[in-house]
Amino acid sequence: MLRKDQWCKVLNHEKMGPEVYLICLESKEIALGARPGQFVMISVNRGDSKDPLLRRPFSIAWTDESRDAFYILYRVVGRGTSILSKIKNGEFLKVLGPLGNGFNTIWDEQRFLVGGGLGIAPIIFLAKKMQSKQAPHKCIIGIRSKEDFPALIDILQKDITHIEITSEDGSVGIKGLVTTALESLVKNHRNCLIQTCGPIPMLKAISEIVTRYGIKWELSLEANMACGVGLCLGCAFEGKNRIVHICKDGPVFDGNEIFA
Amino acid sequence: MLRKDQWCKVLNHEKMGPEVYLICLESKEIALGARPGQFVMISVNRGDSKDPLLRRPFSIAWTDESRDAFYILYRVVGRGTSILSKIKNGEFLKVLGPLGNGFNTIWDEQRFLVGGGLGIAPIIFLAKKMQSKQAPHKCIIGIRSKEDFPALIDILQKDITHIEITSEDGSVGIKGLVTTALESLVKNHRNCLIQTCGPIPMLKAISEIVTRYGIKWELSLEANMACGVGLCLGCAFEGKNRIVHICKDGPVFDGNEIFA
Amino acid sequence: METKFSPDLTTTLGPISLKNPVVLASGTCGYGIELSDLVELKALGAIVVKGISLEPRPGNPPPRIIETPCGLLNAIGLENIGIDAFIEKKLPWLREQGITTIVNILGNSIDDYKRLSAILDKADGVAAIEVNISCPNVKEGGVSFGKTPEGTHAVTKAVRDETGLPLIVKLSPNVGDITVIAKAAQDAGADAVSLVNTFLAMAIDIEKKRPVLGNTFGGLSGPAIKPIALRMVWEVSRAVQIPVIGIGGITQWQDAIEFLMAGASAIQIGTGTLISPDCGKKVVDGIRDFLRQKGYKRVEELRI
Amino acid sequence: METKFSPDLTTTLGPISLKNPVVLASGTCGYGIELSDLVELKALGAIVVKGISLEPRPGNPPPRIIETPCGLLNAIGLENIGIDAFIEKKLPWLREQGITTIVNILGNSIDDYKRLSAILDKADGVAAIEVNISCPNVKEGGVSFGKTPEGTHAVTKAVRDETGLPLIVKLSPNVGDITVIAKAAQDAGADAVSLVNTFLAMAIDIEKKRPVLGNTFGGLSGPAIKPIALRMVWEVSRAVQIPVIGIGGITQWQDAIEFLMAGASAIQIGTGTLISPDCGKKVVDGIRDFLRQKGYKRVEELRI
Ligand SMILES: Cc1cc2nc3c(=O)[nH]c(=O)nc-3n(C[C@H](O)[C@H](O)[C@H](O)COP(=O)(O)OP(=O)(O)OC[C@H]3O[C@@H](n4cnc5c(N)ncnc54)[C@H](O)[C@@H]3O)c2cc1C
Ligand SMILES: Cc1cc2nc3c(=O)[nH]c(=O)nc-3n(C[C@H](O)[C@H](O)[C@H](O)COP(=O)(O)OP(=O)(O)OC[C@H]3O[C@@H](n4cnc5c(N)ncnc54)[C@H](O)[C@@H]3O)c2cc1C
Ligand SMILES: Cc1cc2nc3c(=O)[nH]c(=O)nc-3n(C[C@H](O)[C@H](O)[C@H](O)COP(=O)(O)O)c2cc1C
Ligand SMILES: Cc1cc2nc3c(=O)[nH]c(=O)nc-3n(C[C@H](O)[C@H](O)[C@H](O)COP(=O)(O)O)c2cc1C
Ligand code: FES
Ligand code: FES
Repeated sequence: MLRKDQWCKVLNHEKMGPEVYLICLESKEIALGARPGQFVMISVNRGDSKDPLLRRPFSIAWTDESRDAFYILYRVVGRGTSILSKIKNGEFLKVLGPLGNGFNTIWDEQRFLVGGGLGIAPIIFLAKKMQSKQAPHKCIIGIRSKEDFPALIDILQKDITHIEITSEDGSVGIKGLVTTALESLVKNHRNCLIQTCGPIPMLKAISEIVTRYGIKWELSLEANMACGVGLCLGCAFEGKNRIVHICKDGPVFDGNEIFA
Repeated sequence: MLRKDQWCKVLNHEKMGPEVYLICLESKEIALGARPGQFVMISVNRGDSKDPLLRRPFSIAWTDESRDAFYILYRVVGRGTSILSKIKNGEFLKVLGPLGNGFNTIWDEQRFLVGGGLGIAPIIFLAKKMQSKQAPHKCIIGIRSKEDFPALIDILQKDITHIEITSEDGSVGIKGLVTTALESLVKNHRNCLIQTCGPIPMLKAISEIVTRYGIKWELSLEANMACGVGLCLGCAFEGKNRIVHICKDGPVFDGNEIFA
Repeated sequence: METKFSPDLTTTLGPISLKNPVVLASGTCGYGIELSDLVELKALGAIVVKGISLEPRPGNPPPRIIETPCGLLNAIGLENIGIDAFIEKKLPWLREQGITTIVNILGNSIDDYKRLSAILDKADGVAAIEVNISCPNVKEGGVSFGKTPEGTHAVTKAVRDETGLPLIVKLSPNVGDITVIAKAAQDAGADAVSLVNTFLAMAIDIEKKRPVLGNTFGGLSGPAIKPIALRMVWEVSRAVQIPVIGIGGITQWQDAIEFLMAGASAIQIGTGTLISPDCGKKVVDGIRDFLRQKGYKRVEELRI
Repeated sequence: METKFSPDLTTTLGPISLKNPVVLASGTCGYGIELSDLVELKALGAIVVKGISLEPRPGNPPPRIIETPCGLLNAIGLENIGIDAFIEKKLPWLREQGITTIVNILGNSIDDYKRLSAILDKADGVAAIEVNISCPNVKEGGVSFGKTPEGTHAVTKAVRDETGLPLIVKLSPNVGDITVIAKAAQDAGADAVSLVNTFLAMAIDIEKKRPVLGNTFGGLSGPAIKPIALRMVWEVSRAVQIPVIGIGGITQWQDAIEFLMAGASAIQIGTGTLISPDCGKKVVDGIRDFLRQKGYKRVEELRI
């Protein structure tokens, strides 16, 4: 494994929307070694503060090998992300990673990459990888509204070729849910692979689609984590037949192992 | 009382030496209302962090009425001051103050203002006040070395007219201890008032001088504080005959009430 | 989308009714007057004044406080001006201001508690007595009663016999099973229990190679202890029939909601006020907004 | 100015000697192998593997962890692979690596503890057994023994009768007087006591109006508990003659020095490793530097 605990310099930190930020961190190892779907554990506390105590897990949103850099896309939801959002360029963050297994990247048929909300982060990484490998794929992003992160939508529309966006309020792309868009696409591509990350209700809706059409799928899960490396057994998730540990068995799982 | 809990904007924050900083904060109330010897309680924690938990007490080093601003001079000694030292211009700090009693400012005879180490902060304020009132005074500052805060020494030598500096290593002013300089001055001014702030060993040395010559003196004390406003009774100090509470009975005391 | 009604914040603690469930804890709001220019004390449910003994007490030698991770360690040692000075010099002001005042009392013996209660019973302006049998910062008396159900029962009963004033017994967390102690207080006639007092703890100065506090041990308070205090409040609320006042690490309204959900009828704020004098006021506002936003009409609907 | 000698970091825990006093705590370093690419485990005094029971255990339903102010609340529920799988799949690797391995055991009955000890007694590569009678996260067994001196004595004696392996008893802080429990372990033949395990605590999700953890209660660890743990270590060190291993909130070398000054012969790091895998290594370095700088030749000279 390539994982390592290191201080990474903040190369860039930008607001993408009212509560969403994109941060670019320097690390040769992660830029070169990370796979789509992997994550890092970031220590957000400043100075000698011991609160917040735990590191925060974030998916690698994409890498930039030319700058020895990787990106994290995050939403401010609590104390940790709020402190993170105040970090300035040139400061350093302690980063443990890359962690976890990552998505399957050796599938030859059509794949559909489905991201919902901030679950789009690892999906973007995967889409960029597939694009550079010229593998057959389509990236479908479902958001609430373009207003949530207008700057990011602009980046995505520029950088990701095979992208389709759905928004609940119709402010960008097709109005509606990502699963509706997905279903109309997979109908004609049963021998495809769906790879997805997003909120649980979205995953459950996709599970119905895959069951209906008998499609293979992979999903990425979240759980509260203390260590991110398999020490504490805190990141348990109740799969269909067994409890899985998201940080070491995942975060990417065969969808059929998780949902019925 | 004028005290108030308010968010103060950082107008300027500069390094004075390897571990010493001068921070300028905006507050009309404190700029206009603070007396030399008073202090503020500053909340240093960032974002929603609860650690460090308590505010930190700092003397008001001087005020600038023209900018509605006051200054704090501090040394990085632990977690709180280390976090404080990273605050940038334009950020805000929660400040409770002005607190405490302050030095006597209505004495007509000669006064000697003695500051040791970072205890010079309230002494500078007092010296500036006396200077503007054209009250007879002399300010004597004892430091270890000019290297501790070269930039500050330059400011003091420019701004304070009646100043004498002693340094233990001779790097600025007279080589030696502040108390030696003080003794040679007070010998001829027994009807004077000494007003002082600095480390306990310095205060004890001064107490010997005042006893020898029968001189009046006031000193400013420090103690760990939780509230700074008389609620917790945590800032107790064992005076000669009674326990005093530094935040509400002080921080300035009649020297003879504290030391024999 | 929000419903714009005004929730009812009143809460009852057995015989007393408070205008809202937010109370300032003993030892962290002085005798009230120290805070009066910084916050409007009448906006709070009540305040509990610094623990009072029969005679004035000088308290412990300094240092008395030290910060710990998310916590405050104190060994004030119950410094106070004594019951007579309190009644003469502090109580009249509190009464005039219309501040609901709960008096926290501490003795070395059952007899001390009896005498203190008898005196307060005759005083004017005392909303309730909070019996402190749980302060870890004094060597004799006090805390030892709170360690056993028998001691708790004895002190509570002694006070109950002396006074008809509403009676709150304040429990120590430094016990194996706090529900047993709470039941003893209930059985002896307490109208309510408040918990927790501070956790016995210490810090060492590694440069000086000796305990930081003059008293070696101190009591730990603040956010650090909140999860333990909350568990104890949850347990006690399910073990007794009398109202429970939740205390321990409340510094923001969300903390207060947790305690009210756990089963507390009111909460006390200690360390929170030391850090920010207006903490109590903000917690009241936060509770009101939360109730309104969620459509709860009364505080007690929060209970799980 | 600094003396440039190399202080002796070895420490003895009764029958075992460790190369330094820094040990990784049970449940926070997996079975060792999970950490092996991140830290050099051999640089530590020892590691205590995740608590092992006779049968594999699935652990508690999620969520299992939540952060609290300066603390970590966990209800893992002693998920583990069971003693047979441990001996077959995990122990050989630890032995080959030359890692001093302490095995933490947990049972539902005295008989479970007996059988676990008998099995470990025959296994190769076990430096000591740590008997966990103090985990707050399982409903039956375990913790109830640790609540009383009688229970503690019974479990300790049962294990002592089965094995000549060095025997450490791990104490719960959720008791009224921890010295009584420590003495019971000593009297029943423990070679050392380790303390503390986690504090029984909880958190409430105010949006969902229910406890955060799947198990309602969990165990609190991390810097928040350090001052209480330190006080308990201070007390127990003065109450028993056997060595004490200090645990609770150690995340930096200064914390370790505090525990060693309080009377501990060694310390364990739990949550600290979860936050930073190299925490233990840094603590070892920090202790060495501190001893050197202060001119102490041996760890035990730190004791107050
Ligand atoms: C593998 C993985 C990848 C993730 N990738 C991203 C990403 O790319 N972008 C992004 O915005 N978020 C991502 N998350 C979620 C992110 O970790 C949380 O939003 C973040 O930890 C919240 O921290 P906080 O302090 O602001 O919130 P608080 O609610 O204050 O946090 C309290 C505690 O709960 C934990 N927590 C809260 N929400 C979550 C959550 N959804 N998942 C896991 N732990 C949580 C925190 O880590 C912390 O320990 C990911 C989570 C996991 C497990
Ligand atoms: C009335 C008063 C005026 C002061 N004025 C100044 C000033 O002008 N400039 C300056 O540099 N320092 C001043 N100090 C000291 C300053 O408060 C401490 O240096 C500061 O609190 C250290 O915080 P820390 O978190 O960096 O240190 P830590 O050691 O990490 O702090 C731990 C705890 O101890 C307390 N503490 C540590 N040292 C002191 C101390 N010397 N006095 C009081 N509490 C302490 C902290 O407030 C905190 O609660 C003053 C203290 C008092 C009481
Ligand atoms: C400085 C200080 C002094 C205290 N004095 C008393 C007291 O006199 N009587 C008492 O019953 N509790 C006293 N306490 C305990 C508090 O009332 C409260 O129970 C405890 O601090 C926990 O609440 P908190 O975490 O909100 O501070 C004191 C606490 C502190 C911090
Ligand atoms: C996630 C987690 C799992 C734990 N599992 C065990 C265990 O299996 N057996 C045990 O004796 N203690 C267990 N503990 C307790 C720790 O070993 C340690 O006693 C406690 O966490 C206090 O130390 P700390 O503050 O350094 O974490 C666990 C603690 C945590 C945080
Ligand atoms: S987060 Fe610790 S095991 Fe997964
Ligand atoms: S610091 Fe609280 S009374 Fe002085």
